[in-house]
This record gives sequence, C-alpha cells and structure tokens, in this order.
Amino acid sequence: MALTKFEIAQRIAKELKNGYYVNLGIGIPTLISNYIPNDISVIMQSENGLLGMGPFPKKENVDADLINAGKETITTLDGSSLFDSAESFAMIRRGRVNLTVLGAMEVSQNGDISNWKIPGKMVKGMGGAMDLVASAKNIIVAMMHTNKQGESKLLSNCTLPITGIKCVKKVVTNLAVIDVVNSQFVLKERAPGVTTQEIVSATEGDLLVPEFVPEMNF
Amino acid sequence: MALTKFEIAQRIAKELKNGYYVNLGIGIPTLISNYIPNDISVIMQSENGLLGMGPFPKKENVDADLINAGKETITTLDGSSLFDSAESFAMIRRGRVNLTVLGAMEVSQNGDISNWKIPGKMVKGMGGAMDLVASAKNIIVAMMHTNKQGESKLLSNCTLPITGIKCVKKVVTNLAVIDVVNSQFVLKERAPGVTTQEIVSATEGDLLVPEFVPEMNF
Amino acid sequence: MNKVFKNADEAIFDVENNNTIMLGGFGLCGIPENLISALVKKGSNGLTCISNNAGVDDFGIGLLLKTRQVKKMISSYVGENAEFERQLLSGELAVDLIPQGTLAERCRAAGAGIPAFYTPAGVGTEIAENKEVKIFNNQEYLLEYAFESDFAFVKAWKGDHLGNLIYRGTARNFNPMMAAAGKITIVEVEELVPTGTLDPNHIHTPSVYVDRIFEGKNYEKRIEKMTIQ
Amino acid sequence: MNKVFKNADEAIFDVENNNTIMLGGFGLCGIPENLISALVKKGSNGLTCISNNAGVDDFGIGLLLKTRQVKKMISSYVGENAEFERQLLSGELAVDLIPQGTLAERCRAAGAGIPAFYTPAGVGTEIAENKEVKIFNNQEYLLEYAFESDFAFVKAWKGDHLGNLIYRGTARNFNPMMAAAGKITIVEVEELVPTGTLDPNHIHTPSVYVDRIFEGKNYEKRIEKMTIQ
Repeated sequence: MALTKFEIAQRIAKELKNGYYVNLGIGIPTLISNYIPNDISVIMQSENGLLGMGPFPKKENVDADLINAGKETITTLDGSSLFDSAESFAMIRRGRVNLTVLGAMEVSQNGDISNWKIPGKMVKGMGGAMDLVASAKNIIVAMMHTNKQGESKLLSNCTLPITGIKCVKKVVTNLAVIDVVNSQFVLKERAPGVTTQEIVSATEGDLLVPEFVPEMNF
Repeated sequence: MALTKFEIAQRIAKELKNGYYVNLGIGIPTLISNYIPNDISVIMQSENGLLGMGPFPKKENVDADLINAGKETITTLDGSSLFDSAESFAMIRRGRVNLTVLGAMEVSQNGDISNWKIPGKMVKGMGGAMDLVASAKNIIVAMMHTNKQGESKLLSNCTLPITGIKCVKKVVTNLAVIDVVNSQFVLKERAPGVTTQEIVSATEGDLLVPEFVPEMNF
Repeated sequence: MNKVFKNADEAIFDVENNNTIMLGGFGLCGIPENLISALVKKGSNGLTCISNNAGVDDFGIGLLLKTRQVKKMISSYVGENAEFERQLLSGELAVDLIPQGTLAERCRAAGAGIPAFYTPAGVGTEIAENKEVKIFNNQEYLLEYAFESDFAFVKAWKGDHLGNLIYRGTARNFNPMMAAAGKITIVEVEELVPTGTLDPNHIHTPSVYVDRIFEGKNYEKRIEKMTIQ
Repeated sequence: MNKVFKNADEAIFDVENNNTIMLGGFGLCGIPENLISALVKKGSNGLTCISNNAGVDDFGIGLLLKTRQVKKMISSYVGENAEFERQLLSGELAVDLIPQGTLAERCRAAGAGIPAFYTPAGVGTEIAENKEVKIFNNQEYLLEYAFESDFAFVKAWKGDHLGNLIYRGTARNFNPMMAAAGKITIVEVEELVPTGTLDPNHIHTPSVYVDRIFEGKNYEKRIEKMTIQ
C-alpha cells in the first residue's frame, strides 16, 4: 500500500535525532512535527525569525506578532529565541540547521530540486526555498512519487525551473525511501506492500536497486 | 599664541551640531567632550559597541563590562544602546556617524591621512582607524602643525604608510584651521596672534591663503 | 535635533513619486500600518517597494496596489491577493523575485555599508542569470548587491524619542535591516517612550539609524492565517 | 543532545595543536577567562588566534603568549604587552593586522555563510596589497574573506542549557559573531540558567550556534585602564 501523506511525514520523523535544529517546509513537511518520537527533543526553526517554534496557540493566546513562515499563528517554547530575517538566514547559510524537509515538484538523480515555478502559471516566488536548498547540509524531500498525470517526479533531469542544484540527499515518497548518491537514485526502503518493480516503473531517473530492499517500518 | 591641545579640542567642539553622532579618537579628540556647548546634545559612539557614551564612573560604579574603545571604564546614559562590533562598524561604514575626529602623524593636501604605523618601529595596529577614515563622511584631524623635529605634518604627499585616502575634510592644529578642498589646503582661521606667514612656513603642502584670514574665536 | 513627528502624514512629507521604499514586515506581521495608510492618502505613485511580501487585497501593501501607486515590487513571495495578480498579468506591475535570505542580506549589506557580497542561494537557477559567479572552497557563489532606497518604513514595538527601537515576537523580521538601510528611515511604534526608559542592553535598533519616529495609532494587526489548537 | 559541560577543561577536550581559535573580547573586556586558562593548562601549541587584541603580559591571551602556545595572532590592535613585542621582534610570533571593522565583518560573514564581501576599509593602503579591488558607485572596495576557524571561545553573561546567550555591556563586542562563526563554538557564562528563564526577545545569540556551554568560575574581569570621575 502506498503511504498517505501522514505516513510519509511519520517515516521522515524517524530521521530526526535528539537536539536537531529542523526547518520544515509547507505541506507534508509540516505534518512531521506530529510524529516526533517522545524520547527526543528537536527544535523547529521558522525562517521568519524564530527558533523553538511551539504548537498553535489556544484561542485566547493568539498573538498577531507570533507567526511562522507559513503565516500561521504559533507559540514560543522554553528556550525559544527571536531574531531578524538576516540572522535567520545567516544560521541557515552557515549550515547550523541540521535538517531541512521540503516538498518538491521534481527531483533529479543528481540531487537537483524544482519546487518554485511552473512556466505559464502565476509565479508566487521562491520565498526562502532557494536559500535553504543552497545551504542546508541535509535536505530531505517529501513528495508523491508521481504527479497527477501519473508521471514520475524522480527524473534524470528536472524539466521545471530549478530551485537548487545537487542538494537533495534523500527523498521519501508514498512508494519508497530513496537516497541520492553519486548522481544516482538508490532505493533504500519500500512502502509496505509496494514491490520493487512498482517503484522502478514509477521512477524515470536511474535507480539503483540493491538485492534486498526492506520494507519501511515506523 | 599657538593653541594648547585643550584649545584645539575646544575649537573642534564648535563643529558639533545638535543631534550629531560623533566618534572621537584617542588623544586630543577625547578632550573635545569637555567643551560641548550646553545648548546642544551630541551622542558619542565608541566602536567597541556603545552609542551614548557617558562620563567616567564614580569609583563605586566602576564596571569592568563597560569600557570605551580606549579601554577606559565609562558609563552609559539615558538613550544609550549596546551592540556588537559588527553592528558598530556597520553604522560607521553606513555613514551614520556624523563626525569622526582623529589624531594624525601626517595629512596630505588631497586628504590622505597617516596615523597608524612608523616603519622601523613596533606596529601596534590600526584598530578601527582604517574603517573610520574609509567610511566617515566628515573627518576632522586634530594634531600639532609640526612634529617634534619642527617638520610640517601638512604635506603635499604623506611619507608614512597611509591609513586612508582622500578622507580628511578639515585639520585643526595648534596654529590654524585648514580645510582640504580640491586637493589643496585652504587656510580658514589663524590661532590668536599667529600670523599667516607663520602658518605658511609651517605648511609643506600647497596652502591657499585667502585675502582675509580671521582669527579663531572660541 | 528632534526626531519625533506627530503622525505618519507629517513623517512622510518628502516622499516623492517614483521613490524606492523599503517596507518591513513578513506577511502582515510587523508591517508599518500607519505609514502605508498615509502613503495611500498622499497618493505618491510610480513607487518601487522592497518588501518580503505584497500584502493582501485590502491590507498592507495591497492597499497601495489597489490605488496603483506601485510600479515595481521587489519581494521573495507575492500574490496572496487578486489585484496583484491582475496587475502583474496585465503588465501594469513589475516584480523582482529574490530569494528571501538574499533579500534580507541585501538589506543588511545596505545598512552595513557593504556594497556587495557572495551567497550560494540561487546558484544554477534562473536567478543566477547575468550575475557574477565566483568560486570559494570549490563551491559556486553569486555576487549580490546592497539595495538602494530612498526611504525605509519600519514598524517597531517600542521606541524612545532618540530612536532606539525594540521589536516584539516575529514582527521583527525585516524591520531592523531596513531601519539600518534606509537613506531616510521613518519608524512607527506602538509605544513611544521617554528616552532612558529602554534598557540599553535590549535595544534591537540603535538610535543612530532612525531619522523620524512617531507613535502609530489604531493598529489592526490583522492575522493572515488564524491557527489554533 | 546535552551541550552542558562541567568546566573549561572538559569543554576543550578536542582542541589540538595548530588549531585556529577565535577568542571573543575587546581589550580585557568580555574575554573567555576560563577557556584561556584551560588552554594554558592543556598546553596545545602552534595556535592561530583570531582576537581583536592580544591581552596583557599576565592576563588574557598574554597567558598563552607567555607559554609560547601561539604561532600567529590575527588582530586589529596588539602589543599592550612586552612578551608579545619580544616574540614578534624575534620572529617567534607572526601577526596579521586587520582593520577592526573588517575583522568584525569577516567573523560575521563566517557566521552567516557569506564567503566574501566588499569593504572600503584599507583602500589605497598597504593592507590592500594583493587584494581584489572592485568599483561600486565610483568608489573602490576591497574583497575580504570570511575567517575559518576550528573553535570559537566565547564569553557571555547568561546562558541557558540549550545555549541561548545574553551578553552584558560592552563585553558583547566580538563574542556574538565569533559564536556564530566557530566550527565548534564553546561558551563560558557567568551564570548558567535553566532553559526557559531567558526572554526569547532578549537573546543575543540563539542556541543554534552553540555547541558547548559551561558556567565559568573565579572571574577576575580585570580592568585595563581604571578611569573614574
């Protein structure tokens, strides 16, 4: 069975380590915060100027001066810090954010990512995505394996305008966990019940398939 | 009568305007704060991270965490702000400090200044002087007109290693107030009782002498 | 020198058509509400606005779009409003999209007297076109320039009469860098306090950067996406 | 992940000979006293120290000079001590003199992932030798590079267990940029407080930059020039 977007988030949550500083993009990545193991503590960075992003506020505590990068009202936590946007991207470019999880329209086998622009459609902008993918040391993409037309989103080359080059380290889709190694996709795990062949068919780029590919566990 | 260093400071104090942010170098410039007119308020910047430098503390209020760029213990004032060294030089390079007063070994007629290094002698470093002279919009040099050997310190070209080029706007010495205009010294004021001829003799660089040169008043 | 103005109308007396204005804020958080309203009232047009976002249809910079005062937006993320999209598609409005970190750093550079710097953001993408590329430690970087602007419109939480500022929460965002960058920096604060009441160690923007300050009124502080537990 | 260490000795366990270390402080104000003492005790040598000043004969970095652990100083102003001068003249010690603002900005760039930037400081002087010059707005600027360092030794006033820091007075100086710049950042604080006790809006250095933190002891906080009314 292909994973739901919640299960994709749940699988990625296993990549978190205690003490990690993490930046989660909009969409599936945001869901990850619901699956953080109880025995570890991670600190969420919101690029509009907050480390230690807490949960949504109770209605009576809503504060217009406290939002996240998705413009949602949020809260601070013990140990939070507030800063300006230059400082926020300073720590991102410096490589101090341990993990960045982003959605994508396409990922190529050399780790390029496209997620900001579709030619012919209204372009809203890259926001902080170009800075994040250019600087984060550890980037995981969370996305569906194929698009709505059933075409692979894991490609030999991106067809859409690029957000960043050679930056994606790992892709978690509804079908598989795939690493990007030496300009090649490497199949690491299958979604429960999904066959290697199904994944191969759904992957346009070069996919290295080891002899034994375990099923994911959560 | 040639001015004392206190009178040089007193004369420069007349250049201050209400609301000015001012950086005063070590030596004669430091004395200027004793002569600020009562009807204006100026804010002293200390490049180690303070705007609004106050007077020396009373003995019981000495605080090792509050020093100026000369490493002297000082105080803060109402309206002071503290910041790091990057921010301190950001505001200097940005041109937000209205006036910088420095000592010098030599000034040339195109506004070059030498004040950090004497070849063959132990070099202690330029500290913040090179940043200040490269960025301040309004630089006044406070110095003696001649050195201990009686040689002019106002030269056609500096002989000592340069601290900054084309930056000095005005020189106040024990003999005169001299502006730097179009790569020429222009005599603006004489010290009380000092003749134009004395000033001309003591100035090696090209000195434009207007028909009437007033005596300074304080 | 008195920096204190009575209100936004008086503080923007010398804004002219075709000026470039930086406006603080992220989404609708920390935006200079009073200054935007005054600018709508004043009617200056042909403006270039440097701001991370472009507001919504009836709030923030959206108000200046509705009155067609804006010629160009320099932003990282736009289009949360229909009028913006209409003007963009019809060619009435130009947009420069810039990676958010680069946008922030170009403001910071302007405020720090740094004319240009290198950043990895955008390497290999279309925003690298016509930009100087330089290699440091075997990695490519793009040369990016400090922004130039005629005015910075800044919103802070508290400010004193001298211009020292403290921001609150994530309303800080682009405000401090823009405060430092503006050729003329105009600040509205929720609370104008006597000089000497703010702790020097807690100041976010030192007074040296601030040219004009006033206490704003009728803050709406609209919330773009209300999310609760 | 626990960042809290018992003391300076344990916090510098992996410093090696020939490492490059940034040390916060201006004069003797805001220097990492405990870390310097531990480094003297550990005896690592061949060190390159990036620090605005070099201490005095019997305090600050002067202690590391006395034991001949320093190979090179990168500073803006040095020589307040006789041993420094002796080693420099004898060729035992190398010194790189850098304008103070450039020194600060090269730390800041390192902490901000900016590999290089342009600055006007030093144009036309001997420090411009062998540096790339570029013209912006008809003015010359020098290309300056981010510092690389193995460790940053930082002194703060208060810090929490997560590594959020608040500095005090002018003891802030170079500490925040170095905290951000260090490959491994080790912080000593006068008071280590429980996480959650510092106001998020007052943090000077966010925890993300801090790898190790400990509460220092026996602070001498020596005053270089006592001046009183």
